[in-house]
Amino acid sequence: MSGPILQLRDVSLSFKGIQALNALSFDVARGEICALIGPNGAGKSSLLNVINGVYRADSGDVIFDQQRFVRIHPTRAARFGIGRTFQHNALFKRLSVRDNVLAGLIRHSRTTLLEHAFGVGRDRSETREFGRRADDIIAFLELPRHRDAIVSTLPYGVQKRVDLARALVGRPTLLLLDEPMAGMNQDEKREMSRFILDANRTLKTTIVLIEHDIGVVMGLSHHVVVLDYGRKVGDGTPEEVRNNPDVITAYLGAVH
Amino acid sequence: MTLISSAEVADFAPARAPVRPRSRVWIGFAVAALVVFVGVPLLANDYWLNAILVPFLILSLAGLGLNLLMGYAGQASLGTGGFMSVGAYATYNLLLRLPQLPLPVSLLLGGVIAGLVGMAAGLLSLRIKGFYLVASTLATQFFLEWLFNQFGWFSNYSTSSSISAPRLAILGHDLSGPVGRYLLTLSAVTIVTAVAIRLVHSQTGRTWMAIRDMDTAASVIGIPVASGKLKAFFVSSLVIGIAGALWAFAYLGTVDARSFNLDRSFEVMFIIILGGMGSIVGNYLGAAFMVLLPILLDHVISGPLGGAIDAGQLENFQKALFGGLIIWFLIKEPNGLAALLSRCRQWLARRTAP
Amino acid sequence: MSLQRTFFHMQNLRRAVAAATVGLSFAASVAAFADDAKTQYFPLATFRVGAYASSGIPVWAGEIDYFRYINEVEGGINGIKLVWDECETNWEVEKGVECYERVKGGKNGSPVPIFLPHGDPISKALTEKSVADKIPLVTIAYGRTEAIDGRVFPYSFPTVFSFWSEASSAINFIAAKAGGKDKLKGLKIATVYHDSPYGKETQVPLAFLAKTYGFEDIQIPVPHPGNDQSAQWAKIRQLKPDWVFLRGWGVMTPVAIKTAAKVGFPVDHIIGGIWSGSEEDVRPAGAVAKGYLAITPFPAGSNFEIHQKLKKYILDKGLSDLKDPKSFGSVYYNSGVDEAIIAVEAIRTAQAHFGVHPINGEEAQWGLEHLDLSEKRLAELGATGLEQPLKLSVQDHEGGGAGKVLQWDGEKWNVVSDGWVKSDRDLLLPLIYERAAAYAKEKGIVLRDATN
Amino acid sequence: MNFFVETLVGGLLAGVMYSLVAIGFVLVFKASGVFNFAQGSMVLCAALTFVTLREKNIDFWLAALITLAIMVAIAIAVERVVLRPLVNQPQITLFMATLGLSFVIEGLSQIAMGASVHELDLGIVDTPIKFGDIQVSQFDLVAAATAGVLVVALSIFFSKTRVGISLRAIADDPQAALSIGIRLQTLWQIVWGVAGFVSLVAGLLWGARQGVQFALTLVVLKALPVLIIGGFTSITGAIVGGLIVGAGDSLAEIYLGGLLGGSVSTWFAYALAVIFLLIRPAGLFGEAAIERI
Repeated sequence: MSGPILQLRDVSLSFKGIQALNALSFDVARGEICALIGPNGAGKSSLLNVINGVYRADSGDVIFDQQRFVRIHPTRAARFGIGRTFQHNALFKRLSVRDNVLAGLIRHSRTTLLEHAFGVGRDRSETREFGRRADDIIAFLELPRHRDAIVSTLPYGVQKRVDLARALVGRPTLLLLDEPMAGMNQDEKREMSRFILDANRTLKTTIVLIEHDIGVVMGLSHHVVVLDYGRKVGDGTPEEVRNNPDVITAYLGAVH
Repeated sequence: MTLISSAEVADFAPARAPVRPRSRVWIGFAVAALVVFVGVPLLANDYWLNAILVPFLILSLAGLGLNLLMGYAGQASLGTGGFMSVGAYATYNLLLRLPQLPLPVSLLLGGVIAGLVGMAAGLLSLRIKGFYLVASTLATQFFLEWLFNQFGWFSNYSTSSSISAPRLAILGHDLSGPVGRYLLTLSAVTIVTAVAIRLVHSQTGRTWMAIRDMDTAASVIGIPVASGKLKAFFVSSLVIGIAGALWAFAYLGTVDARSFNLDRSFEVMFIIILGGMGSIVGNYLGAAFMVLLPILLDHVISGPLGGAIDAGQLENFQKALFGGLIIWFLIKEPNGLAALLSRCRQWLARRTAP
Repeated sequence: MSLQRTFFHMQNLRRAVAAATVGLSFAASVAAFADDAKTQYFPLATFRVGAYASSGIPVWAGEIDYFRYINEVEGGINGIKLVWDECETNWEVEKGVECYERVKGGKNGSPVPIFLPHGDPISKALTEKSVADKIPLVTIAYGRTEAIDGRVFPYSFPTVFSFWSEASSAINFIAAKAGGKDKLKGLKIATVYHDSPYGKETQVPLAFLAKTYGFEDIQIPVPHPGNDQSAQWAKIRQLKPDWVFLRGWGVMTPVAIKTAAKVGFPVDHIIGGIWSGSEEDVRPAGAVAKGYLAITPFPAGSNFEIHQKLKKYILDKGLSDLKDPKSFGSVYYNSGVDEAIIAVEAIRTAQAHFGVHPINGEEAQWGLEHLDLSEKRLAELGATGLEQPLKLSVQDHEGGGAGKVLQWDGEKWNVVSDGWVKSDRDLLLPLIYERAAAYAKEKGIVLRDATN
Repeated sequence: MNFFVETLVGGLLAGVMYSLVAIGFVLVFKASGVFNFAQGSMVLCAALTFVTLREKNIDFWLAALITLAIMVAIAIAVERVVLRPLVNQPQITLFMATLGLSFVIEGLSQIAMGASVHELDLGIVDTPIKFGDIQVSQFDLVAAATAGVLVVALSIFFSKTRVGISLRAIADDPQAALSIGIRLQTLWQIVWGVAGFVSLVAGLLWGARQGVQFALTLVVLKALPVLIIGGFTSITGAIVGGLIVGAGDSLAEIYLGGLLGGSVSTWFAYALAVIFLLIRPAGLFGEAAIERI
């Protein structure tokens, strides 16, 4: 079916009087890569947190896949198929790469405690199935040589990729990436962009991402939304946005 | 700085070791099984069976139980003694009131009851975290201690409100002798350990470790944190409950609630911290340490210079020394004896490597 | 990897096995000189550390001093010298059991005649093991009361003064004060007890006696350890009992005495139980303890004949185990002497029957069940007034069942009852046998016949 | 009614005794984020030292001074040997360390001074005073007064002195404290020293109440719920918590104990604490901790 996968209608959010999001509205079309840009404190991360239920919007609607919800628990959002990576990476640092990826599948698990304890029933088949899916993603993101490494021992760039793998393995319909390339050098960024594009093309995942590097954003995304102090100042294709005077003053003007 | 995040507890968990060729493991497994199930009963005398091996095994089991909760799921608890007492009293009443049930079933059911109580106590963990959770488990500890001391029904109205084991027997085989009680304990420990190992490498175990390492992220990627915590409390208390029943019937023979007081909770916590959090073998190392050290000190010190020093001083000295050792371990080997052991193995491997 | 770990734990157990074998060979080497043993081994379970150490320390002193006296002056029991070593229990069940297991095998070929658990919970935990190992547990003034019935509890000896007798004697003392048992009618007697199996042990007999004599039986529990009792004594102030029977343990007693003074309850109407009746219990309470009463089978005092001997041959020769000489003749010290006397006499009795050699548990049990400490014998021992006449049998593992009431004058204890206050054993024994029978039924124990 | 009031007052005053112990915890926790289980042993150690000195006929104040010196020495040693190597370790580790520490202190102080019970007479007569027909214990009043003085003194110490200010600072930011110019180690030593002083006061009052003996260490267990209710970081909280626990215990023992068969006070305080936790996870006066995603 068609139609936007995600619609925001006049979403507002405030912390202790500070307006983080101000009557924000835009759509995310199915299958596109949508980039949220804007200076620090523009409310980008808050927006992601509203979309997957970490925060509750003060007012406005979030309509995901035709269903409207006011407050949803993050776990349920994940069940609905909203995947998420984190700005400050939030991997399970004592676990191996593979275990981290497998953790991304737990929400699909249909087995019970007893089956796990005694390795009976669907446990074995599920373990095999999950293992396969995990290994596929690991291969897809070119992580096999790190497969059994403890994530806390891996370089930052790789950890970011593991974070992406953990989010992708559950095959989310909508994937939220919070600064997937923060703190990366150009090569790493190029690599990461490639993975994001592949994920979007081959896995048909709709992606909403936050990124500061305009170059990367313009090259990567079909659709750009520009935020400033919780307001939307631009919304359109990269070209449109690039030529939007408000955006230029609000954002591109202030070069980081 | 007012909370330990579960992640902090996780800092104990040692990295996992690489896999070994199966065949060798199986041989070692078989040999070990032969030794402990046949060799030990033939060789060891009553003292070793009753006073060292049985308590060692049971404490390892209790350690395992707490380790599942604290080392894997990152939920620290001081309710261990209480849950042990639930297991003991529940099993006692099952043996007493449903004599037709075979012993293993009563043991398991006793454990399950302890598990449910543990789960109820675990409800607090859904709102309270870290050190405050530790404190709140003390409430459970003291309440249970009081409960069993207070209400005669639990101890079948015995004068001393202490419970003593009915005859231990499986399929008519009497197990009340030292060897019998050793084998009963050993079998229970072996089975539970095997299941526990399966569990920590299953989805459940992964859920627990995810909660331990970063519970907020866990919930965002769709891991059921609340149910995960409750399951951890259930399984942990189940294991601890079985340990409690064994402590009462296979080890002491008679207990009242005070055998499961706060000191017991501390003892078990020492075991897993010395042994190594988030490690299965650590529980055995820790328990061995806890059981053997005092006896060792006793023999060593009282042996050569027993006459020289006054006995009271000796005991106080032991106490101080033990405290010192605990501090030393926390400073020098926070990942516990398990980490120490694996480091030794690596060192040996390096030495033996061509 | 799971197998990996299993493998480790097996290795680890294998290590334990190795250790076990070592221990075994050690035990074997010990068992070597079984025959030519000329000494009587007598293990002592002690608690010199932990919350109760202060009450324990004088007890071992009393025991050890008497043992040394037997060895030094009398050259042992008919020439068989006593050897003992200590095992620390911290008054904890687990450690107690560990000690028992460690020593029960005997030493250098000498068997264990008697084990003194020194701890109510420990004695209960050992009840069944002791039967299996045929080692008598002598628990003087503590332990399971039903064990008086030796037909059901062949190896448990709650000798001299059980908790039931303690309660009954206390009541009888009150009766004497009131001027006759008929005067008990309508009196309010509150029992303030340590809320533990030990503390609850007297609930049944007191309820029974209350019914018999028509006094009001009030039970007030104090949670362990009992370092705050404001609530309990507020309650007492409200109920205004005529007497308070205080069954404390450790710190609970001094706090109780102080709190009583605080709420203005007359301290000379508080009767402490056996374990609330020592110098260590009242001294910390200071001046307010003056006038406090206590019932005990171990009358304090250092003027008994045996104390003269102990002083002459042990203390003055610097052989005493006592660190603080002012504890000589204290309640706990004398309790140690009492225990030692009974143990030694039981062994002596056994020797008379089985011949002069190191006595084992089975023989000692016979010795205990045929122990007869008559006035005459006590006089010979120099224990007149210190120890009550005692005659044990299969049906009666208690024997005496009387205590003396002491009063604290701020410096020392003085006996205020006239002689030994007897308990109503004839009244209570049927009840005790009933309970013993019930226990036998639950455990499927066949009663021994009483006629051997 | 009188009976109720009397029980209440008695409970409140008993609570103050717990507060005295709790204050020591709060100090240490504020400074080094450690729940110091060894506080009980420090109480025992202080009281034992003091009594032993007194029994050697040393003058009261001199004895107090020497004891204090010893407590400070212990504080410094603890910082050097235990805290410094464990800095930045999880709280639970530090907690375990203090457990070990309590073993060490108990063991050593009993080696040095024996395990027997000592009487401690502070010359405070403990006879009841009547207000109408409500009795109040003089001793408890003195204890309460002492606690009051202590709190005032401490709050002055912490609001006026550099140590105090930096202490308040590190509660939220260790760096800030350092910028004020006191080394964290020094600060810890000072605070543990003060905690030692507090345990001396507590030790004297408790010792006078129940005799100086091992059981003194058990007061820790009652102090914990006091801390949870009051919050680990607030001295006022410690006092209020103590009052709540004391009153709650006594009333529960009388009115609940009747229904449930007594001894409810073994757990009641903790149940109370848990309820408080559920409502206010950081305690009445404690600062809530923020968790970042």
